Amino acid sequence: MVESIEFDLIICGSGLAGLRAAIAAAKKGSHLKIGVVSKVQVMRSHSVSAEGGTAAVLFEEEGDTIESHVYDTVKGSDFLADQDVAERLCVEMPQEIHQLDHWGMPWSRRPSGRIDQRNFGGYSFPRATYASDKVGFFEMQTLYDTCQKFENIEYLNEWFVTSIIHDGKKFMGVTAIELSSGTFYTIKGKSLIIATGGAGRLYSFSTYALSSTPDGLDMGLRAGMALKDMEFVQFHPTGILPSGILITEGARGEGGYLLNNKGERFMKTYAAGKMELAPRDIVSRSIMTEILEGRGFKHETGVDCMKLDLRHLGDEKIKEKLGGIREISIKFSGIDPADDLLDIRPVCHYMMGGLHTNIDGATEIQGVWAAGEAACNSVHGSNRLGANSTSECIVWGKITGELAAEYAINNTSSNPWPHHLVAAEEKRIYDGIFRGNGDVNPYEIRQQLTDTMNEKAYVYRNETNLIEGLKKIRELKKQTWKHVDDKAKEYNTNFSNVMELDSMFRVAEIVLLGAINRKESRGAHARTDYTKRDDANFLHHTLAYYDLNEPIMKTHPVTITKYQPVERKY
Amino acid sequence: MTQDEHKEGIKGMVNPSRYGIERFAYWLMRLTGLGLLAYFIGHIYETSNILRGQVGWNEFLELTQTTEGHAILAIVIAMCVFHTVNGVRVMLGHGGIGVGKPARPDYPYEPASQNYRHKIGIYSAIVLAAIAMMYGLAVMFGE
Amino acid sequence: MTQVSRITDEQTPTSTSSTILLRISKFNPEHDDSGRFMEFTIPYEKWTTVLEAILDVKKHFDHSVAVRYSCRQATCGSCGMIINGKPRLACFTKISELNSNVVTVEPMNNFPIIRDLAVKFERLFNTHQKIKPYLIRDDSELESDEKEFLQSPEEVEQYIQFANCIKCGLCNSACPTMATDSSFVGPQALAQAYRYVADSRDKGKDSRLKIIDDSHGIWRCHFAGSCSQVCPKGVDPAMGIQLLRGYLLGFRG
Amino acid sequence: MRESTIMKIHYGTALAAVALVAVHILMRLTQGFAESLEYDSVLANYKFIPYAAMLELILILLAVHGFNGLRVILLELKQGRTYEKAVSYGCLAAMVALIAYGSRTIIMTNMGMT
Ligand SMILES: Cc1cc2nc3c(=O)[nH]c(=O)nc-3n(C[C@H](O)[C@H](O)[C@H](O)COP(=O)(O)OP(=O)(O)OC[C@H]3O[C@@H](n4cnc5c(N)ncnc54)[C@H](O)[C@@H]3O)c2cc1C
Ligand code: HEM
Ligand code: SF4
Ligand code: F3S
Ligand code: FES
Repeated sequence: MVESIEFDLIICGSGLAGLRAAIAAAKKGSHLKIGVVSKVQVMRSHSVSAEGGTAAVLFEEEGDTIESHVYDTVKGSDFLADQDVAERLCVEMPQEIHQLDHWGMPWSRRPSGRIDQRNFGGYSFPRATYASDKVGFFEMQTLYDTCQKFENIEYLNEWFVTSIIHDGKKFMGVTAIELSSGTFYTIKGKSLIIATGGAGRLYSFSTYALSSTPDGLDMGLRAGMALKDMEFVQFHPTGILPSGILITEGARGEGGYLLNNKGERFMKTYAAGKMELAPRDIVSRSIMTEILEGRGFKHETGVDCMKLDLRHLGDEKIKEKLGGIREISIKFSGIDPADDLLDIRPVCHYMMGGLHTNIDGATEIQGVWAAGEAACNSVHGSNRLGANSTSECIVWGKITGELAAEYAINNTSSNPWPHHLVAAEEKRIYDGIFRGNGDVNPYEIRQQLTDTMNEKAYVYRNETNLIEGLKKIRELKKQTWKHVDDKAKEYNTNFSNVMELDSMFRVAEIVLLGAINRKESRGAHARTDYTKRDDANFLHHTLAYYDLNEPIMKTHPVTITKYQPVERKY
Repeated sequence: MTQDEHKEGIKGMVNPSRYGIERFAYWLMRLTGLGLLAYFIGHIYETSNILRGQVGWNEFLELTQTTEGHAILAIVIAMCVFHTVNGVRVMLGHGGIGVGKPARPDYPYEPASQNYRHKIGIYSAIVLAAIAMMYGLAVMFGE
Repeated sequence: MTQVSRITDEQTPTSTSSTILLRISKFNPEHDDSGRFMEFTIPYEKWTTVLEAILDVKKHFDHSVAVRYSCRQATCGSCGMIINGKPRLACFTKISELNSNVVTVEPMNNFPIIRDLAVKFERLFNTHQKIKPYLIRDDSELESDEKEFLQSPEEVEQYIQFANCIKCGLCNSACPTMATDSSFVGPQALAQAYRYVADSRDKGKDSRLKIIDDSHGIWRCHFAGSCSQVCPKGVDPAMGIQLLRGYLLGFRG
Repeated sequence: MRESTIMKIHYGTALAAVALVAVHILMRLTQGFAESLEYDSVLANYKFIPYAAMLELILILLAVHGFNGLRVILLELKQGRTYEKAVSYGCLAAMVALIAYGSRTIIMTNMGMT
């Protein structure tokens, strides 16, 4: 018999979205039992790495407007964002900034005592609310600490969720492995919020935490939900070499320059109006064009790169506003940004795509919501603006938290528990993975997979590369990689690593298929063989459903309210 | 219990190396505190011999007026001076005095509480203890 | 620590870089009576971190090494361990800065071992929760989202250092009181108590002081300073603790 | 008692003792170390009421300080309800015993009961 526990509301994932949802739900009623399940210890989620800022309109009296935030977001998205959703984000955000302040967030301040904001790429007003350059870390701390107030939130630290159990229509529970003991559990619940974050570790050069793998997305996919717009992967212009750790856009927001090997601020050729603060897709493409045309540098590891110059900002400003990246560059690259240029290169940074949801974050299964980077409510379209993601996590964390809590209060589960589904899942992971008998080193397969994604589906893409990539991934999948050497139950990270790898195959395939199908260039998806945006044929979202052989690809309309697509110029 | 909790155990408390002089001072403080307590108990017993009259007192005095006795006393003097001076430092520190001001930390992080003021306090406690001990030795053996 | 097994892989890609001997403590309390060290020869570059070296072992030599990690950039607090005798973050310690041909990694002290390098954090989470790590003031003020509470940049400076804590537990592992006292709240939680007390938006000083004024509370800190010396984020818990105690001793208002 | 009260006493006794112990030791030194320890001079000291009172005070201060210090160390060494109770009461008892024993010397000597 499988061990079983029960909550009213299960929150899978404890990043910004998951924790914000937990607080919103906890406030709905102290009798509501909430379980926050996370494969890392709750406060160690990837969100702690977010650096630069959280977008919101705070200074309307100084000329900023919600409308402008909405338009910047839609324009940044290359008109693929659902405009009602973008509007919801911008309207809800200002309160959330104040709410976080009231919960203890150490926002950076103006001398007057009001919350300060900085410039960020693609905005027409400085509206990235920041806390030094550790905004995600401090937001996580604020939310985690606030969660400590509520007695009805329970934390399942280091529980790896493997599947969603439902009766075809309605949510019933999840299955999970408690890592410390290795015990397989079913967790029953009335509602679920999936907040498992992004999947950036599909790429080997990535700013993400090592735990940001697609297992959460894959879980939804296997449960019958669609993945939407997965071909849109954001490459941040400034990942530092050799680690790929992020140098925040805030560095350019505070006035940093990008330089090519002629010593020119080459962004003047590509976006004279915004220079270094053009949206990320544009800056990343500009860097790659410079490199391809021979105006780049070679890092000592042999990788091509470009230089980021912060020296003119001065020691004081760097210490006060960019202390975190100063630490990172000195420690991990041996360069003090006050004295020297940083070696940077576009790096996998964000997944615009995710589980298909509506404007409320509801998925296609009753009782299941998705929020944060794991969800795709289409607020970012084909290219997210910096600082809009933490905002999204917080807003939809709150919305889904409230809705899922209300649902759990008003609904009782009635159907008999589907033991056979649990048994099937147990068989899939224990017979199929744990006791699998492959003889190829799964870690090497993972390396090959992520390298393939890096090479074949990077900033610039084309048909040949994408198809080669797809072939390679399918080849790797066919190899008998499925085996776990470590046979102990306790804290078996070998096991969880292989399960992560298992999910990578399916999701990588969808990224590549989506990219192959989208024969246009839009936002972060830049094809050298189809260099123009093609609204006539591709102004739609991509959906991918699970199928045993090959994902089933569909399309979904874009919601356009006020802003008709126009050419995107900065 | 130690095994389950994987506590470092007494050796963690006792081992004064690995960390800075502050950890060493912590360790000396304990050691001298306990040493002084032991001496203090002995001293109370020692002085109670006065109740045994002149003969008893002198008998006991002879027991302690030896080279070993003087050496022990010298160590006690040193312990007492270190414990006292360091005690004053520790008390100030515990009250939040001289432990530095909070500020946005800059990499590489140098903890402001581990500052020269307290280091000087510790070194002077050690130096004063040594001087006092030598002075005591001079007085006791100088006759 | 009885048995030592050695694995040297000839197939490691030859590179111009140097190598070190990485010794990893292996122990599964459920199955083993005592721990042992496994030794691996690992190539490294000047930027290779100890975490990368361990993951290299996990990839190529021994998949079973149990180790906790996530962000690999010293912000999530997962990877605390004892490296060459001192508590440090594996992802924030470069092999080149250890100046040693042998790198020994062991699980943090004062935390129960789950397996190998992974330790249980329940005690730290509990003590952290105990000191009420959130703003305390009138609920209606806290739950309103109308306007921010004003706070000057100088007021932020008063607590921001302590807010940098990533809950890695290195301080608790280094503290001499923690080495023997299973009930001590520990430097991590005490520094967080100060973080909130020093926040000009907070009004919960008295209730927090009450919580830590206990026979295993703040008084069990003797200003040994080791916590501050190992803290990878410049939190300086020793400072926070003494400033906090200043309130209890009446030195500060 | 609240731990803060106990520890304030710990610091208070230490501070008060600094001055008094200094006087006590300086007496030894000013009188000449060896001479000061002669029976007659010691006895004379004890008979001098202010000095005897000072000795009594030092005795109390240091016993309180020292045994509380011991209690602190023992509390940190091992935990558990019974153990901790035993430590607290044990130290208190030892403190009282030492004070009683020392006071006996002082009072009896002072009253000439040698
Ligand atoms: C380096 C970096 C810097 C960034 N900076 C900014 C910025 O300045 N501004 C901005 O707006 N955005 C920024 N972003 C983007 C933003 O940080 C992320 O989109 C956001 O943090 C995602 O949060 P989340 O709550 O959705 O998920 P995450 O924080 O990624 O959390 C995912 C959670 O799901 C759990 N989980 C996953 N799979 C499972 C499973 N199978 N079982 C159980 N639990 C599971 C994980 O343990 C984790 O708790 C940045 C991103 C990166 C990579
Ligand atoms: C007269 C000057 C003295 C001063 C200023 C002084 C001061 C202090 C202080 C501040 C502490 C607390 C240390 C800490 O918590 O880290 C302490 C501890 C202690 N003291 Fe004293 N003390 C003095 C004399 C003595 C004497 C004479 C004795 C012996 C009877 C003694 C015994 C102890 C003991 C046993 C401890 C506990 C050790 C520890 O916790 O580190 N002290 N003292
Ligand atoms: S205070 Fe420093 S050492 Fe301690 S848990 Fe926080 S970050 Fe880690
Ligand atoms: S090491 Fe421990 S004793 Fe105090 S100063 Fe730090 S908590
Ligand atoms: S892996 Fe996050 S702190 Fe080291």
